[in-house]
Amino acid sequence: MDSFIQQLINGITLGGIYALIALGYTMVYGVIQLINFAHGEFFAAGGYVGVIFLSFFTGLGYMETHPILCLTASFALAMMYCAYLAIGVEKIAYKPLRKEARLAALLSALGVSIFLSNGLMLTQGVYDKAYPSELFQGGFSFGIITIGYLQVLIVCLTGALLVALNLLVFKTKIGMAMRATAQDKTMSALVAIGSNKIISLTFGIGAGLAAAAGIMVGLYYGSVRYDMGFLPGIKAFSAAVLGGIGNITGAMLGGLIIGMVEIFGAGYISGEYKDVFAFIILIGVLYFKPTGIMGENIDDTRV
Amino acid sequence: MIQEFKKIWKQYAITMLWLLGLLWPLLGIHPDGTLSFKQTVNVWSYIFAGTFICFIFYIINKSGNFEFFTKPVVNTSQKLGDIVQAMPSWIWKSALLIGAIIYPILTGRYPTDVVINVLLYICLGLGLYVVVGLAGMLDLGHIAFYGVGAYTYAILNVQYGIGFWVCFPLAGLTACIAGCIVGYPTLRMRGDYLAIVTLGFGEIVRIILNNWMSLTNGPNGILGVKTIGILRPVMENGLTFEIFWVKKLEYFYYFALALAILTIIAVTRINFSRIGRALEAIREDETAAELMGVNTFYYKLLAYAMGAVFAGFAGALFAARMKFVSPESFTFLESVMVLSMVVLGGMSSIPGIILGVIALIVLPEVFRELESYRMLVFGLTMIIMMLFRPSGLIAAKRKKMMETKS
Amino acid sequence: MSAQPILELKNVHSGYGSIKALKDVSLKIYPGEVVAIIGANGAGKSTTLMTICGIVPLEKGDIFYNGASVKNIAPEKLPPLGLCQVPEGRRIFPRLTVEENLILGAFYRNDKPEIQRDIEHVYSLFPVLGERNRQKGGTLSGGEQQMLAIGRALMTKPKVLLLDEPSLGLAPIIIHQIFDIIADINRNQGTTILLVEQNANLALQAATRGYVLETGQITLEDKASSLLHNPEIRKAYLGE
Amino acid sequence: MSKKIFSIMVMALLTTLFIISTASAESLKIGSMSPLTGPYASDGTDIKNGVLTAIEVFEKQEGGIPGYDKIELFPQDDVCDPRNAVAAANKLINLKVVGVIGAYCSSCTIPASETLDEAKIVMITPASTNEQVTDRGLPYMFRMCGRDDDQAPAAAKFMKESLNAKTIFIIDDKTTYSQGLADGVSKNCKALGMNVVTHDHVNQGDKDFSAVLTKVKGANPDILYMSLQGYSPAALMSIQAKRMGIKAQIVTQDAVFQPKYMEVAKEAAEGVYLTYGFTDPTTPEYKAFQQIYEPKYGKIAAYATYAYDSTIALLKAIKAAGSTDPDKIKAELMKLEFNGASKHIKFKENGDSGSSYIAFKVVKGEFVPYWEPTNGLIK
Repeated sequence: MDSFIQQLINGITLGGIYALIALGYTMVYGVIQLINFAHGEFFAAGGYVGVIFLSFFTGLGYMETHPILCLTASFALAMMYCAYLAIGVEKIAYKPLRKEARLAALLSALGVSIFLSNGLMLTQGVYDKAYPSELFQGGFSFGIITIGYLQVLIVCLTGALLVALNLLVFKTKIGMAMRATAQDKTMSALVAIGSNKIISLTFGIGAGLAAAAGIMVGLYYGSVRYDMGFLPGIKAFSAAVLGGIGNITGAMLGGLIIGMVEIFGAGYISGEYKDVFAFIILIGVLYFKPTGIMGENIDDTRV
Repeated sequence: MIQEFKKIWKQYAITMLWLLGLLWPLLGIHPDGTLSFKQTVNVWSYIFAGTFICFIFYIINKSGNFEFFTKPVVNTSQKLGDIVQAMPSWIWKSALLIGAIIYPILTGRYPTDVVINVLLYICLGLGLYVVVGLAGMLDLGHIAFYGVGAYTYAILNVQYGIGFWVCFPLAGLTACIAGCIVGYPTLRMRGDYLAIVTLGFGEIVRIILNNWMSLTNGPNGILGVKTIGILRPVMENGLTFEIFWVKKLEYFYYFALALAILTIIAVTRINFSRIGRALEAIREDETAAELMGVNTFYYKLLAYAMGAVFAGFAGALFAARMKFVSPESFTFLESVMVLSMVVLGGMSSIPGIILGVIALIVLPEVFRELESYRMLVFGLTMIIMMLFRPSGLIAAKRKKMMETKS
Repeated sequence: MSAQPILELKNVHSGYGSIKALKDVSLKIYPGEVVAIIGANGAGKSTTLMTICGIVPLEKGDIFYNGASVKNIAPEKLPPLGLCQVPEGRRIFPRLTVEENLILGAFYRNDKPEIQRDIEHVYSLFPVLGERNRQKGGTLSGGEQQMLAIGRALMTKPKVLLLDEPSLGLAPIIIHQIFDIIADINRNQGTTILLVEQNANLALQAATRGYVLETGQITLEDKASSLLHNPEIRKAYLGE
Repeated sequence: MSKKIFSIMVMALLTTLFIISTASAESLKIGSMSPLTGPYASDGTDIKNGVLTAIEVFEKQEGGIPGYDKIELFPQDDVCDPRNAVAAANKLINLKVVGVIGAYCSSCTIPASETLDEAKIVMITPASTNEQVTDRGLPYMFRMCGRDDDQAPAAAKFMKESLNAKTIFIIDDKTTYSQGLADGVSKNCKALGMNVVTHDHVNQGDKDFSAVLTKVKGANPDILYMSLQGYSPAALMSIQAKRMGIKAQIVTQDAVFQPKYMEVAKEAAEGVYLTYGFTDPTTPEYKAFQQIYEPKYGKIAAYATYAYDSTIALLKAIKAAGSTDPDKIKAELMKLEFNGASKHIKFKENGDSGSSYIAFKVVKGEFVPYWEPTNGLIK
């Protein structure tokens, strides 16, 4: 029983991480229907910039005096950096292809992904980078169950971002404009919505979320690596689709389900087949509900 | 010249500044709490110099200042092209064929090896073309069928000692069955939902290959796969046959070439057949196709099965050639690469896809000299190719498919 | 009629890549008018409107709005200037509610109380929208969608309203209702209206002036009433 | 139109391929194969750096090879993918290299060596520990590192004798290397009477090991044997194990012998044991290596040393043979006996060079020799 609860906690944490990445993924998808292969790389870049700033602050000695401030600043700077990166990437590699076949942008996104991960490798070295911070390393202990502060933080952050994003998308004018751009770009222009700005904004927010996820992962696992974006990218994509791609709450749900299935699959059935279980659940769900758990049944605008 | 291209210059300048801003945090902020600019500026100036030269050439070319050079080239190629166009297509085709046949004789081992890869990937790419290009179903797990074909031959050969020519159709068959298994549950899905499910299937196949120790020997792979054996008539003491193992790369090349040509012919036939038209109808509008009496279920399944068969054949040949199979050859990235070949080629013309395959197999080889920068440049090339030829290297005549509805 | 046209097309050429949809089209629309463009399928009517709004790129010629060229202005900058289009097929945002659709019409505006007042105004024009304000746009009927599209365009406070086929696919009774409202908008708010219609009879009855567009060229321009009685027009477009 | 573009592009690309495959220079050419991109780029780069250092040291110490101006290295990227490895091998054949150092992944070394064997090119792998690498009996295949079936008994013996372990929990990450080793350890531990509680697997590229570590915690074994390819997953697992409060001693293997492991895992690495071939850092050979390597590429990692020794061995053999004839080089390699940076080198009949696995312990961020099979604890 104890180990079951521990596995449940593990599952929620891993699911939270997937959800965090999937949120950005699904936002970008929701607006321009692009499978952004490079999202995983934004995530990795976020992790790297996070560690760069954290080490920088440590080097300056601020880390001991104002740890929370430094951490917040690193988060903010990394998110800004990734937003900057993503907006530029969108302008260079995706925008000129917006009117072309959808798969053209997909291929370009793949090129960006390869380019960015190798760029990170070349600028940051082929070795893992350790997170300097010992922040939040402790945890609560109940008998043999341990809950790290970081696990709590990951879950809280994911929850908070979910709420914030839902508010942004459903309660603000910008959110409405995002949804409108997603549905009909020409018409959006006819009601004075600059779709380029909205798309840039979406990319910025999506990449910012990815950066936040990157730092969380770096803190939680203790290191970052140039190719860390690839697998979580696929998992986050799966999570986003499972939840109904374009749907923010769905992405969260999808992330949690995939995380849980992986942990329980590894914990109780077999470690090497855990991804198989995740994919079988995915296929099963999509078989009975071809548009994902929360997906709407209007798919005429897709493909 | 500067005035004319003011906009492009401006964009270029902004891009370079953006890049500088991008590089600095990665290179200029140090863990000891110091900031530096030297390294960033160094790296940046290299990039700047490189891109600037390319850019100048691009501008000069665009403004027509290279005409003294390009014009004759274009003219001659135009003339050549006209001659080619004027020739009956059999001449053109046989010229290509002769070129393909003498290629290994003219060149060395390494080009032959790379071209064998190209030929195998042509089979894969054309198989995928049936699924993606014709039927419009986004498939991110195509490499799984390749894997199934390769493992079918490897297992049958190593464990049961069955020869290549028996296993070859069996590899196609198992891949076909795998295709149907994948196809069946996915037929209800469309677009990206389909993509993720095929991705899932591809990964499931890879993970099974990696973990089913008793059958596939897991990550160790299967060693000692025999190459193709053919019966060769021997004239000594009457007419007898002996088995001749195709060990030399040059000989093997011809088998790959034959398979590729067969695939090209088969896919061309499919393309212009009833099946091809039905698949295209499904791609353009599934509902309408169904209303017109196209059995979409059957045809979509058929598309999967056919795509898988070609991949399976290619897989068997791959196993025979490597004499070794391991799950590393069948990763998700390979699937994406095959898809990229199809997309890069223009998605709906067979020569285009062949060109896409050649580009994506040969380019990483060309970039081998760059060592660690190899994949970086490759990624960049992919982006640039897409930006300059967004509808593929050879754009399709009917390019309506898969467009975003505005 | 005042001397200064509010919207003017001068020798406009445009098209989609190699297909030239408009060849040398010139139009003048004066403030307060209702101008109809009639023509057969594929004559370039919708392209004209899309070119005015900058969606279809202009190849040659120029477009003046209020005396200033709008050639190089991005499409999304035009509604704030008072130029708004209700495109063919309504194109409301199907997954947004009726109210959200209306709010988006006022996207560039920041005057909250004013927007609220305008929404109420649209609801008073089209009471059915008020009843369904929480419903998703995609679930409305064709007529309701047309009303919503017009309502949404009104939210941009247009000085010139471009209407593309407002009667398309609607029941006659709804068509009349909608044309009444169009006339009302023109009369009460002084909005200039450029109307594109296949239903020539209807359009010319509502309009003050009319243009006839054939294969991308203006072939005739006259008072609406004269066009209505022009035997050739009657033959070609009114089915006589 | 399309036909024209098509034919021109095809010709252009294929001709380029032909041109790049022919190189010319009056130098002795050797090749290396390792993943320079992709997930194993760090180990692959270590190998390349090791080879480059060896060439530099050899040219300085032995004055190069008579008849050649310089020794030129052609490093090839195999991305740890068999298809790429074979292509790289063929490219090296075309470049007419005399010998090849590589590859890293056993699944690349095996097919690449078959190809190189056809062209009779000597291949020395510094990193592929799978038995099949040399057991296939290829005449030109040599191995500088140890074998899985050498390391596994040493590890089992160490756990039994030095750590007095009774129960052991094995985790591998399903690569040729890690699984082969884990299977060997499992077998040897059983033979020595230890109880292998579970032999569980994770996947390559995983970051989150919490599920399997929860199992470890539940099982509460004496030893957690981590068989992971590379220091990176090992560091992740050590951190997570520590965080979860796992009491078991962690034992791991030579792939983790990379100073970056301690840098990433920090105090979670303290007290971890690992088996690795005995290397005496005080020998002049090691110092010569260190002097050149460390200022350029940073701290020395496991495969860099082996790559260095492989290259030195190859170059010595070529020099002794006085020609580039593969059979002569092979004969010289078999005769060769010298002290390398990593160990005393003498190739056996099957191409293996033997190994001297000992146990190291991480103490204050350093790998400290801890135990050796014959004499027990090292003082």
